[in-house]
Amino acid sequence: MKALLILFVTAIVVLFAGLSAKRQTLVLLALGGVLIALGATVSDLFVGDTTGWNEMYATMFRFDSYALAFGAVILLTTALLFGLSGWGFRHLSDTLGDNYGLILFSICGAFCMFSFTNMIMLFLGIEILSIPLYVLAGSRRDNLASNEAALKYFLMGSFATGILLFGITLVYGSCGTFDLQGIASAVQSGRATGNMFSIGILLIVAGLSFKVSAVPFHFWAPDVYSGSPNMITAFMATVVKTAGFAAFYRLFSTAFVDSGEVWNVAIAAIAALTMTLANTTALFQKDFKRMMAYSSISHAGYLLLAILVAGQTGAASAILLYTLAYSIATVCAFAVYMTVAEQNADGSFSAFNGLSKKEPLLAAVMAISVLSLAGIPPTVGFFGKYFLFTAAFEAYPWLIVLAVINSAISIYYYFKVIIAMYFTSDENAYTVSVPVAFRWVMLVGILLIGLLTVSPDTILGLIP
Amino acid sequence: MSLYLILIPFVSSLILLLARPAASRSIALAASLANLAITLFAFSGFNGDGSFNHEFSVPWVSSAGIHFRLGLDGISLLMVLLSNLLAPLIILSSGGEKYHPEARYFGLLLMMLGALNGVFMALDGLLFYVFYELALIPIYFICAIWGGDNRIRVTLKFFIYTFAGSLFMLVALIYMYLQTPGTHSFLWEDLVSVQLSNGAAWWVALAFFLAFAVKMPIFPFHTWQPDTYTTAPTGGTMLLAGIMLKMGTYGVIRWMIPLAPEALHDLSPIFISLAVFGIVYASIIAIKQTDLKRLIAYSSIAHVGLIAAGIFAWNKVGVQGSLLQMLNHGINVVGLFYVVEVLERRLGTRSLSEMGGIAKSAPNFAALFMIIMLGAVAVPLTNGFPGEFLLLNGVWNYNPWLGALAGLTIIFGAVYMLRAYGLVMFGKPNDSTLHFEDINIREWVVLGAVALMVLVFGFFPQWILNITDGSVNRILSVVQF
Amino acid sequence: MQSLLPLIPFLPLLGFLINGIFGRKYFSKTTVGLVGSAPLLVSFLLSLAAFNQVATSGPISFSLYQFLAVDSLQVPFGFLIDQLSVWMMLIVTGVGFLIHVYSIGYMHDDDGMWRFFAYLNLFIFSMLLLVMGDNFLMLFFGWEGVGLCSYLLIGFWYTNVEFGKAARKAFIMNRIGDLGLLLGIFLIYKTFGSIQYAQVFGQLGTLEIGAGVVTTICLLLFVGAIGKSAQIPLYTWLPDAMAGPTPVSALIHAATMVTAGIYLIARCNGLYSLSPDALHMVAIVGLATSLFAAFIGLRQNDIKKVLAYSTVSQLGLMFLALGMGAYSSAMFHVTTHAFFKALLFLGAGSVIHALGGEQDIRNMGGLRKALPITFWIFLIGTFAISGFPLLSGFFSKDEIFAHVYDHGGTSWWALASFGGLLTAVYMCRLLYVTFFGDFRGTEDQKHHLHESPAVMTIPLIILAGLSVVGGLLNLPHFLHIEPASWMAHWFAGNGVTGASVIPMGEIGIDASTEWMLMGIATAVALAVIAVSYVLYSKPANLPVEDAELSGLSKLFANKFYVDEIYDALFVNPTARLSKMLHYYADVWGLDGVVNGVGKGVMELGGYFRRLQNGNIEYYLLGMVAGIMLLLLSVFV
Amino acid sequence: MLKAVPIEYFVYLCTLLFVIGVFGVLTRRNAIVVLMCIELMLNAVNLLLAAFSTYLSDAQGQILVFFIMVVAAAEAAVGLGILVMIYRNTKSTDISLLDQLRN
Amino acid sequence: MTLALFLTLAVISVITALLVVLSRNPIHSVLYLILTFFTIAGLYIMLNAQFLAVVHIIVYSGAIMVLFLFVMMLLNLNKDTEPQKSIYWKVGGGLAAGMLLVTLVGAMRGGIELQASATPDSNVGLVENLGKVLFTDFVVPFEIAGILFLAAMVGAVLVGKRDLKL
Repeated sequence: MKALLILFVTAIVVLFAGLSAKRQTLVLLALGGVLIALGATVSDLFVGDTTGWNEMYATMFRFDSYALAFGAVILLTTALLFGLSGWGFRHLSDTLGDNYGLILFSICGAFCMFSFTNMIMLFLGIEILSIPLYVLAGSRRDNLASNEAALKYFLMGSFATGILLFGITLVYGSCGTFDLQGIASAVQSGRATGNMFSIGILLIVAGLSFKVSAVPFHFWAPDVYSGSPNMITAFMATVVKTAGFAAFYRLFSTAFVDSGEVWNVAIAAIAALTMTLANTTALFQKDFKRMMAYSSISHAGYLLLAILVAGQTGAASAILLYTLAYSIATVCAFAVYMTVAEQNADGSFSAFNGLSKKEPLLAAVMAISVLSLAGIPPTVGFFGKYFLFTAAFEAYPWLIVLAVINSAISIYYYFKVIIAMYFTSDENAYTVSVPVAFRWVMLVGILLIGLLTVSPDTILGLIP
Repeated sequence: MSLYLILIPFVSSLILLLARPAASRSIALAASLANLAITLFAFSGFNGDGSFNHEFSVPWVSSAGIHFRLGLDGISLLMVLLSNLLAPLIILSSGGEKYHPEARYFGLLLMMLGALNGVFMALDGLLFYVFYELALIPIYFICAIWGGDNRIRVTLKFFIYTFAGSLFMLVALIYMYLQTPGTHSFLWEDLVSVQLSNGAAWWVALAFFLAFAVKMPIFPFHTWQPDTYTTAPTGGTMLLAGIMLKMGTYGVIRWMIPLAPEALHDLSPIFISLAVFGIVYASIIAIKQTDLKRLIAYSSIAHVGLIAAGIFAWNKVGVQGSLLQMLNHGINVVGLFYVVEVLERRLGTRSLSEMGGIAKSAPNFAALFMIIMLGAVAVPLTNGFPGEFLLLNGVWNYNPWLGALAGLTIIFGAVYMLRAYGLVMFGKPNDSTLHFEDINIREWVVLGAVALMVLVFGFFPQWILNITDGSVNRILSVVQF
Repeated sequence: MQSLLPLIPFLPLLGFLINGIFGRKYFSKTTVGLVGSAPLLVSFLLSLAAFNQVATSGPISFSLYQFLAVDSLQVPFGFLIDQLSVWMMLIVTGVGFLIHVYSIGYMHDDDGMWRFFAYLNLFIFSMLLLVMGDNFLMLFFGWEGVGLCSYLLIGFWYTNVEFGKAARKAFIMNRIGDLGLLLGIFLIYKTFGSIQYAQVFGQLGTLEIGAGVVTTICLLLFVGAIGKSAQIPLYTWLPDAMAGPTPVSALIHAATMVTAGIYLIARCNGLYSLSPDALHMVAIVGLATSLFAAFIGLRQNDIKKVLAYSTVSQLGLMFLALGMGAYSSAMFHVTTHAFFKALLFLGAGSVIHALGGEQDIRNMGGLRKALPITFWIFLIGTFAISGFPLLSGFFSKDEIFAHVYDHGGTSWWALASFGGLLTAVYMCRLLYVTFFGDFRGTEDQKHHLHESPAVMTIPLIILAGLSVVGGLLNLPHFLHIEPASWMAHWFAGNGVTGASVIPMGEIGIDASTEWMLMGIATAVALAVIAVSYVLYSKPANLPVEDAELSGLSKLFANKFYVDEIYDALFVNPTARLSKMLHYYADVWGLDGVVNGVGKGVMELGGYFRRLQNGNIEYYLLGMVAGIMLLLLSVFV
Repeated sequence: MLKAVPIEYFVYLCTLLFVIGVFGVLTRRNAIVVLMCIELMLNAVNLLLAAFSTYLSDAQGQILVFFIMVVAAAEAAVGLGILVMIYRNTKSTDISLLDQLRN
Repeated sequence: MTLALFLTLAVISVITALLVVLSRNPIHSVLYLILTFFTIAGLYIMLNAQFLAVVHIIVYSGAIMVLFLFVMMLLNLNKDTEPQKSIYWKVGGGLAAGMLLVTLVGAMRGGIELQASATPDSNVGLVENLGKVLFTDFVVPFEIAGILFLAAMVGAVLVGKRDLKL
């Protein structure tokens, strides 16, 4: 709650400062705001919230440890991204403040998404998250790809919102309330059993699947990811995905936890389809960013496994660890990608050729990130996968086997970049210079990956 | 103590990779020798009754029952001895211009060493898995950076194939873990004590088998191996064949059979048959190979097939034989691949048709190669023999026909090894081999050390068998089927 | 005393190490020779001492350390010196020493002399392990060790590719036999729970074993013997093994190694006696080999090849004896054969030495004058093997024929005797063609003809003496000259199990029949010697060119085409199989499947990829379709 | 009045309107019209919410209708902004032409 | 009577909605859509949600649709020449939508059970009631909606700005 306020205030401040202040100031302002919010979140998480606001607004949202933990994850991710933004946003001049402001607004939406206790808040959260993103995707106004990304994202996003709302409505009609507990008790008391209720849930599944880019509602992702500015893509791939899953899980572990027979098959099918389609399609990509888009889709497939066993012990922690690991690795990978691709005006894998000789540390960061994304031990990405698989194993062993096969397939495309960096001789005549801020972000990122590897317990223990 | 065996390589690996010092080989050598010293020191006060010595255990993910637990029983000690005995040799024998930048190479090598030691000492299922995969990364890099033709395609196939295999092991491990009572645990003892239904045990055993069969490799999962061994730089090949494939055989002894003994009664005939068929199959293929490295690669499939067959026979003779042979095969194969390296460095080719008559110009080389070759052919009083004897005896005890079929290895082994030796060493020298330079000091040290071990372990196999005796007794008594 | 006994095998090993490590760089040829030969002399003397001790106080057994101990499989690195092994030790070290000395002269011009002596010493070590071991594994050590040395020595002149192939052939054919032996050992372990002689043979009387098991064990061991002792079907390596230096042929391929098979069966006589079927098999193989090789020997023109086939034939004869249960007779023939065959080979070596490497007898002739000592020696050897009365071969062969007559009947005896007759024929042919008539070599060779130096001739003379008097070791009873059947009695002494090492063989025929048999043999031998003198000392009857041969002669000269048949049946198909398995099964088949899985996944991705065609209308349609599919799950 | 019109009628009507919206989204190429069809879908939802709200005698549903209107307005503003931006670059609002981003 | 009224409104709304989709000229679509909105407002009134009806008219017909019209005029889209999809697409889209309808309706048939409250209150849709609920229970979303608006505003401005350095 505090973090939400801090973020909002920061957003306003940055917006106004954007009219006159220097680039440096803006970066520091935004980063500072995020860090303060992060501090507040972490202190709430460990020390506990003494304001009593939580109880006051408990019917709408509650910042329990689940919400705070996810809040910390996205704030951390955002902080890392803001660390990159000084260089990443170097093309922006007059709209810099607006960009920061929109990102911060978007995070406000994300906060609603994993703290809601009422579906209205969920809906609003999603919209607050999405609407700035539609704009941000198109924030390179002179770039046709960026424009196209914005329109595609917007149209499909609005369409998905319609679907989601229809679902919410039908659920409301069945249960007579938007309150998650109310829905849950309606399910328990057997009041909400009709087909209308089922259809409502399934439509909500469809709507949320769009947000987390699960097949077959994923079509926007590759195009939007590759068309958007790199910073925004990184933001979408990390924060948006995390928020989407946090909301997905929160909804299904509280409201619909007892109507599993309605949505289990559907989500299992979506998960299976998502993993398989994303991983196989990614094999063909030549462009790193597009590959990351498919990778992000495939991760959605794995994460859906935890939704399947929503409410079970460990499932929430598994999502938390997974999204954290995924986010950090993705940010690091994007950091490297941006330095290489933007200085080279080439986003394909061949841009990385011979990077290990030019910038061994940069290559190492990319390698570790990619290994973590691929879930190869002992990187934290492995633990993410491990806890997901373990959580879902007893209920869905065959799905786990499929996931495992898909993990093996994913090696092929993840390693393309490693192959380019390490094993392909260098034919590019360009030189890569790494901005200082990037070095720090990568250092923090890699350290975090290392720390999490040593002690995943600290994360797992956040959600009791 | 067991922790140091992992820490020293990892820390020195990090130093090498990050600081990239010039004297990388010396640092790597020092680290590996320190490890060897610790290994030997671990023998003192070693309790050979099969219990775990020098245990180190801290909770890793306590909420999920995952421990960082290391320990050494006889079997582990032997494997650790193997890896730390071979590591200095491999470090001595590789490096140089072909491995530029050296610091990276040795850094990766040490990382691999640490991971291997971890694999052999881990007493927690997940820890084992983590080390098992961790070992794959440095070797992949080694092979793909410094490898030969087609290295990218071949090594990627190798990586994905083995990784895919071991993922099934992960699934099996998770399944076992979920069967442990109470708050689940990955500790070896807890996993072993789980009673599985027959059907479940089948799946678990098959999943493990897939992982280990690909790793070793056993027919018909071996097709990555000849290409990879051939393509990899010799240092990498030594690591792969000398130590890494033992991860598979070790895994079968330590994990697969103890965890799913219920299924082994039904499945071991299949596994043994595959292994034995693989022996004959690979041996026959090896006969007509023209690339020396590929020839040795196929011979390695045959040898490891015999080791696997001995394990699956699951009697004391077979298991002891397999353990003995793991060590000795490691020694031999490192020697053989080093011979290839020496040849390739001087002649620029591995093709047998372009060699011949080298014994004339390089008698020392010829003599040492001869000794190592005899070890590989399992001539008595070389190290290859006692293991092969016990293994064949073990398989024979399991089923005489299979034993006889497996025994063909001693014939075919002689056929292809002698052919190779003859084509390299005998005959008239050609233009390039006429002035073949005899081995230099460093090559002397490596080949001499290998040859010495070939003879010492050939005369005194019981030294090795004593290490593992108690542990094999224990593991056999724990698991009966 | 006992503490010195381990030196018997290990002194030659020491010689091997010293010569092997220092010989090339630091030793003169003389030093090499001394270092190589001296250990043999010491070993021989120690063996004599051991002989004495066995004679006085029975078998000696001792163990150096535990070699293997897994479960009940307890294998000490242990030695057993009993009547049988000490006898073999004497042959090995004694004849071995003489051949070493001979080699000092023979190999003096060869650069690889250090290597040669090192290998020879290693061979002696292995051979001693073979005969001295107190368990089957030790025997196997020696068994393979001698095979290895044989390989090394056949391929001694390694720059010659053909020699290398011959060496490989020898080793591989031996290995085929070794596999049989190994499996036999496994079965012994499984049956008796031990592989130590004392325990295995000690249980023979008490343990109930099925006849099938015993027969299987015996046949498996016999497979080993077939390989090592060059019997049908694994004999073809021995003639090829003549590629090695001649002393090697004398030592390894005539006197010692090839008799290891005889030793093995003699050692296991207790087992074989329990299995008449196995004995029958041994006899059949022995007789067949004996005749088969003799036929081939008739038409060989390489001096060493003739001797090689003769060896195969004689070994067959020994197996025939074993098959008849006449174990000590076989050992007797082993002994005399060691004398005269070593003598013949060394004599042939002397000839070759004199002719500068010439081995084809068609290019010899009349050497009697130029090489008088060699001639006389060769004559003694030939007469001994042909069964000339009172020479060693006469007695040993006669004893075997007597046993064959007794146990096998007349037809067996007739066939065996026919083999003996053939032996006399081709040996006399060899002798006469080589030493009589006129010299047929080049002028250059004629110019250089010289008798061998003393270091070579003295061992020859000693061996010649032994070949003459060797028969005294085991004189037949009916001659009533003491000590009659000394050797049989010696072997019948109590071994480590308390029973006889080799029980006395009984000959159930009366003295008159024996006299008659001996008479026939004598007459045949003398007739052959005389007739063939007439035949072969004439220039007109010289061996003709191979191309002019026809019919049976051609068949014999081409060794019944057995090598060609083996090539067609085994060698070439294996090579073809190797290539086919590699290309079709491995690369195309199995690897193809693996790659196919990868391709399949890629293909799947190819289909999915087309979904992402960039057109938002398709995307929206896809989403609607997805929603419908989701909703369908309500109906399920 | 509540008795006269069964709730089912409202549900079917709204579903029909919703599907017509979907139909429009699928078949029109002009982005603005597509956006209008989406508004139609949202309105169908709104009507259904209001109906449920009344039939359940629960005000929450109508509250959501407000928020949906808010969101619709915001989306319209942003969406039209994006459209104008694209029009400036391509001189078209035809969504079929936008297929530069693809595999 | 009410049923007849309902049905009339419903039929009109469906027809106009279809016309929105089917008319070629975008301007016509807008106008038809406004008509649809009016019928929906009528239904709101029938549902005793007068406040909603008013707001609906103001927001949709008054604000949103005007915005649409404005943009269309701005971009000169008031023509019949709008590119049309091929007939296949139309049939395909129709089929898809039809199947969706069938699925939805088919699934819901007989499954619609409302948990009517024990004390029916026909005044829920009145402004005082709604206002009370909105500013007590739903004050948080109300505030949060402010963020949404702010974000949308900033976004629209950002998109609308011309880049200075093109």
